[in-house]
Amino acid sequence: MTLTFSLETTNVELINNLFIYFLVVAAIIFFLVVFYIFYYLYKYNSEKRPDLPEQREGSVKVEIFLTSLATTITAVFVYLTISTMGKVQNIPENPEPFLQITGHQWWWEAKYPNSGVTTANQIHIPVGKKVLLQLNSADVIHSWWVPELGRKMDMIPGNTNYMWLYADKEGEYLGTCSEFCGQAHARMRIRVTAQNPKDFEAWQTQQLKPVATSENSNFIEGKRLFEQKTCTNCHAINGTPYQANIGPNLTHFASRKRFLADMKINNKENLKEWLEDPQKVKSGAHMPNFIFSKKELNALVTYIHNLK
Amino acid sequence: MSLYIKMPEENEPLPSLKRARGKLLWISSVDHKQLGIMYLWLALFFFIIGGLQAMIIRAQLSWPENHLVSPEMYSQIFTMHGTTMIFLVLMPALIGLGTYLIPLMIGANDMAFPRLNAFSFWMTCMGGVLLYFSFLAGGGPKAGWFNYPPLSEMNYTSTAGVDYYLVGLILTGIGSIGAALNFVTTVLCMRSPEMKLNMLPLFVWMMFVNAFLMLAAFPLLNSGLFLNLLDRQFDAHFFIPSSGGSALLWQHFFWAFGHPEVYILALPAFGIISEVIPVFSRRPIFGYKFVAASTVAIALLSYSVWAHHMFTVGLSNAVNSFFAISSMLIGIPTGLKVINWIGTMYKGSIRLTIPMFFAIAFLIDFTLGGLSGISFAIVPIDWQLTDTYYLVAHIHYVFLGGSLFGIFAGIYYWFPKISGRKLSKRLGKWHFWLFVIGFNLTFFLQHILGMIGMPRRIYTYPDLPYWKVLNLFSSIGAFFMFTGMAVFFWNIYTTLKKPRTVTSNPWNAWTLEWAVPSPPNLKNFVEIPPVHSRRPLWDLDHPDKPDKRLN
Amino acid sequence: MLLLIASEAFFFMALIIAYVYYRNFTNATDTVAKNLDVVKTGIFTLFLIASSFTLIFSKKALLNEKYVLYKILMATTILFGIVFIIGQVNEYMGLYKKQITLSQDIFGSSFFTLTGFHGLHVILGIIALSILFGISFGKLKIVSISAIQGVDIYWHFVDVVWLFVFYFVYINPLL
Amino acid sequence: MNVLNYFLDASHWSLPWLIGLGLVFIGYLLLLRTAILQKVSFFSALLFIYITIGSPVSQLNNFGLHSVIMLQQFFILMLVPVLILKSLPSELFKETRLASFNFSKNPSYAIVAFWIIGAIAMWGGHLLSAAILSSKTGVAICGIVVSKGSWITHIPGILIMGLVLWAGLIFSFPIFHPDSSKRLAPVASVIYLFTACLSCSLLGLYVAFSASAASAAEAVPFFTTLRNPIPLSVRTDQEIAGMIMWVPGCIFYVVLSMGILLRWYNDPITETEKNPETIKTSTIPKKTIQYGNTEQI
Repeated sequence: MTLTFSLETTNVELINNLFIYFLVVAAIIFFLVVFYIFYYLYKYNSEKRPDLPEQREGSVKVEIFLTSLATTITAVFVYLTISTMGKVQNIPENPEPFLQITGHQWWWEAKYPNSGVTTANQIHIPVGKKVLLQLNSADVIHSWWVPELGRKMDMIPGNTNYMWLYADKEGEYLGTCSEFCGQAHARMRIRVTAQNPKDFEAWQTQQLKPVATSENSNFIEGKRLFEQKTCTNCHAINGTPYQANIGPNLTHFASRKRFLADMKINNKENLKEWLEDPQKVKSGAHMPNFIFSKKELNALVTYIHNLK
Repeated sequence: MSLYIKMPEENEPLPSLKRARGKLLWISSVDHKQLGIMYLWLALFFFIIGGLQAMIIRAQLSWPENHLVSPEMYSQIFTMHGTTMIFLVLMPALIGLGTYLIPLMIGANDMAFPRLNAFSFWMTCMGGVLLYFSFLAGGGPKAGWFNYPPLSEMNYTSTAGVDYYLVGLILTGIGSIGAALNFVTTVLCMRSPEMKLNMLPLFVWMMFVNAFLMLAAFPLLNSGLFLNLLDRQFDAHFFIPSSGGSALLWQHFFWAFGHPEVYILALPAFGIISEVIPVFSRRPIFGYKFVAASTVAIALLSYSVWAHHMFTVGLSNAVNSFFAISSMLIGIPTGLKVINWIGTMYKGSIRLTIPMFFAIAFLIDFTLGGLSGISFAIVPIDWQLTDTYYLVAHIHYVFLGGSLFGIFAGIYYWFPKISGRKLSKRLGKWHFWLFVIGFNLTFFLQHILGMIGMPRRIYTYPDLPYWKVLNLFSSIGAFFMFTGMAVFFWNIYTTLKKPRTVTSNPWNAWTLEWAVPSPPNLKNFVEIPPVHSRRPLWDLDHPDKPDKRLN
Repeated sequence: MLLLIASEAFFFMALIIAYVYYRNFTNATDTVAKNLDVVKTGIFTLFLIASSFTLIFSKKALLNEKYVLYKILMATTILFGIVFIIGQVNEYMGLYKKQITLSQDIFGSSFFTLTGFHGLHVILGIIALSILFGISFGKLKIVSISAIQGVDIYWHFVDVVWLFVFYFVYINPLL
Repeated sequence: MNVLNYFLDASHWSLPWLIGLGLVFIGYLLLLRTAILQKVSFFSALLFIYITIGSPVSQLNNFGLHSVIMLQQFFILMLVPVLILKSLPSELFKETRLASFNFSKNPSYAIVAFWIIGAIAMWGGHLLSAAILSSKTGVAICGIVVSKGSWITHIPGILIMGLVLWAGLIFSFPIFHPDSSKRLAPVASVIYLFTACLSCSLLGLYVAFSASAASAAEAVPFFTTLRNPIPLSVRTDQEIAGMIMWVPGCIFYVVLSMGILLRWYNDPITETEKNPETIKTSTIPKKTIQYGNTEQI
């Protein structure tokens, strides 16, 4: 039972191949069924054959032949299924994940245990490297699925699941939570950025930088507000005493291209809109509505938007 | 010399509409025919509600970033759409047809337990009412029709909707168990004395097997529902992982019920098709014994396939492989049935009536649904495509293309028997074409939507390539179906206003229900024709070439 | 009746599976099992088993038209059932005193659900038996044997279920 | 030592058993006069017995593979008895006590007893073998721990196999009674098999799903060396074990049920031939249509 994983075939290709085999067989069966139905409808129509037909009870030979045919096809697919399964899902005995994803209502927490990077929603992986994902959930059942990167895997509270992730081309891959997880399920989308290893390293180094500081008065005011308005009860910022894990980690928030689980482009206007009334932007979100004044809002946005 | 056997008089008159006048007597009736009709009306009523919900869903999804209904409302609507259609439309419709027809088809005057029969109906009814009462009590259930915890637990869904869902389903579950008990006992004890168990008409045989499925499946659901209810109302911990429970156990319970449930809804439809196709091909069913035996095979196997709903929860490859094998195996008896139905048409003399139209639509669309079902047994494909619109398309091909087309065929086929009037063929054709074209338009496109990455149960979606146009066409298809249904209701309405003109056997069919007047009298059979084969009326009509004698 | 029992059997099977699942497949520590009094419950179990036998004999007595014997045995059966229920109530009280309730932890949940549902069935059985017993003072000959047979099967079923419950809840943790 | 080598190694194929079973087959051919199909089924029964006790598969037992035990149990308890009963001519049973049971007359106590013997063999045989395995290897099998080298080790495996085979024969007897008129009625035998199937499902599910808990407690490296020819992890091994008991077991019973039903549908009981004139009657009393005198629908 030695299972090797060759880098040439990705999970998606394996699954796609299998799907194409299936599709061909299914299409043939379907075509035959439809063909015979219409052929018989045409040929044995009562307008053409008004006489009472011969009352036959069927033929055992035909049944046995077709049953054995069906069994053979099934056996082939059982073999294909099991062999492909072994290739797609071969998790070692003591898995050491490259990336730990935790599903929250309704955002993704991503940790890179090797480098210690913690981020949210912005998921970067190196191209050409098979990385092991560890999937957990913090609240309800979610499901990780990036169609172009292969299979989905449920995130079940109390269970830990693993799967391989492999991207062979640089680019951004869109995915989504695919197990209903509450009101904003539709808004729980995934964007995986696959970078060449160099860029990925650069990104990691950037993420590991200490939290940004500034002498800008707005920034300082924003920081004060951030602490005073209990934002820190939910959001962590590395290098500060605030390490809550209820909302996304905001240490390098401004370096992310999008926020709210890929819902909005990360710019000042959208951030302002979000802070003004979270329910209006993403209905159901657990972020409370703080009712900030215009000034407070500006300060907070300046602060958060400088966390690079 | 009389060929007929006299039926004994009932020793105790039971309440029914025929015994006295007044609409109120419907409530107290225990006559199987009236209860069957009430089941059908119940199903039709909820079908309108569920259909309207479906229309809202499709309207909401017609284009990206649509804000017709709020996300919260949307969750309630799709949850209720699924629950209504499965538990309050398909189940009552099939149980209703069974209740109406089983005694007639086996030559009995009523069900074995008439009062239990009424009790089952009112339990189902009550369950439905409770489910919908939730909207008045602070919002409907909104955790999906399979109600996965922990989302369905108090911490995440605090409105009372889920509680109503749980209690409502427990009641309908009790109702279904009662009906199933009744079916089994009726078939075993009330048959015409000449009818042996291996001479049952296929519809009865399938309802009989189906009743065993229900007896074994619903308790599993009920216990799961009870546990969830205890969780919600008495702070138990069964499905709450943070305090020692297991979120997966619910899935095991639910799908150990849920997969047999698929066959509970499909088998009676198979039975209807197995009656309709032979009658309108004017040939006996091709391979009765294979059709009947494969039913039992499906029923037995359906208990060993549930984990294919759970391939993505992280079971090991070893477990998944075995479930994949058994799931694929169940395709063999099902495929065998399709082949037998097509074989029945071979060298027949096919009369293209509306029931036959629907039977053919059933054959084609159910084959498609079955094939896409096989793709879910192939684990890697399931990993990719489960919980997407591909799955949505698949279940609709099975439940609409399978069960509902079967029910339509059954309603058009037995409507003359039930009401004494034939439904209009012209309107029936309109209904058929609008519905079938709309159905295929709506759901075939959803296969593709699923493959390009659209997950199910989202209230809106970003404007990605192709998503918009496919969704729009899908919604247009839904509108076609809606119009088709309107035609259907109009057809029923106008037909019911006409006088009764139908003879006892308008289709030249050959099972016992066609030996009695349409509609049947309160006492079904004053006397029963002799039963020596599976087609007693055929033997009467064609004494020169009767079927092989089986008793 | 047999079918109803079969259906009920599935219901209990599911509950027992839930219990076994939590016991064996999760890593939570079992608080309930440690606090149960096996010997006492064992004695009450004997009462329940004995009631099954008395019921068998009472049925035989009825078939042989020994009405007095039938009544006595029936009364004993009902009495044994009630004793068992008292034992259960006693057990519950004890656990409540130790702060073990349905909502305390997962084993509290599954223990009370499982035994509670069983207790409910025993009570139903007692009611059914009492009705039969009550009728026997009137026009006994009309009590159809099928009614007796139904209740008979039901009562044995409840007993057998208890044996399983007893094994899984009380004995198994000791092994 | 990889899997292929292991199976090809001649020393793992037991010669005495091969000869012994060969002699049995020759004896069968010489002594009993049977149809070809019966010969084939007897031959395959012997083949399965050989696979179970004489082939390398049986040796795998020593490596602590739980799934192998299950495979053996499946063969011996379910498959072989049916094949044997099918292959023996009915005269052989004429004089035995077993044959005096007439299951078509529904002696419910006997049926229940036979069923229970089967179920006990299913659960007990498995527990006992697991315990023996555990005591041989000193590790927990399916949660059963027996200290290494305890007395239980000395129960010969062949004895257990024999008992299980006997129980299997008893269990399948009501359905495959050599005298077909004394068999259990078809529908009843489907229920008989279905309940057995339920019992083996429960066992299989228990074994399979308790695997995840077992694997947490076990140290892994030990096993890869212990289970040299087929290095399965404890968890996979146990899951496969449970699934073997469940899926092939059930499918086998389903196939049997199908066979029984298929024969049944086509089987015209000849008891009513006494009354053939009803077929000849050609007058069809057409009934007049009567409408219900009150509203319906």
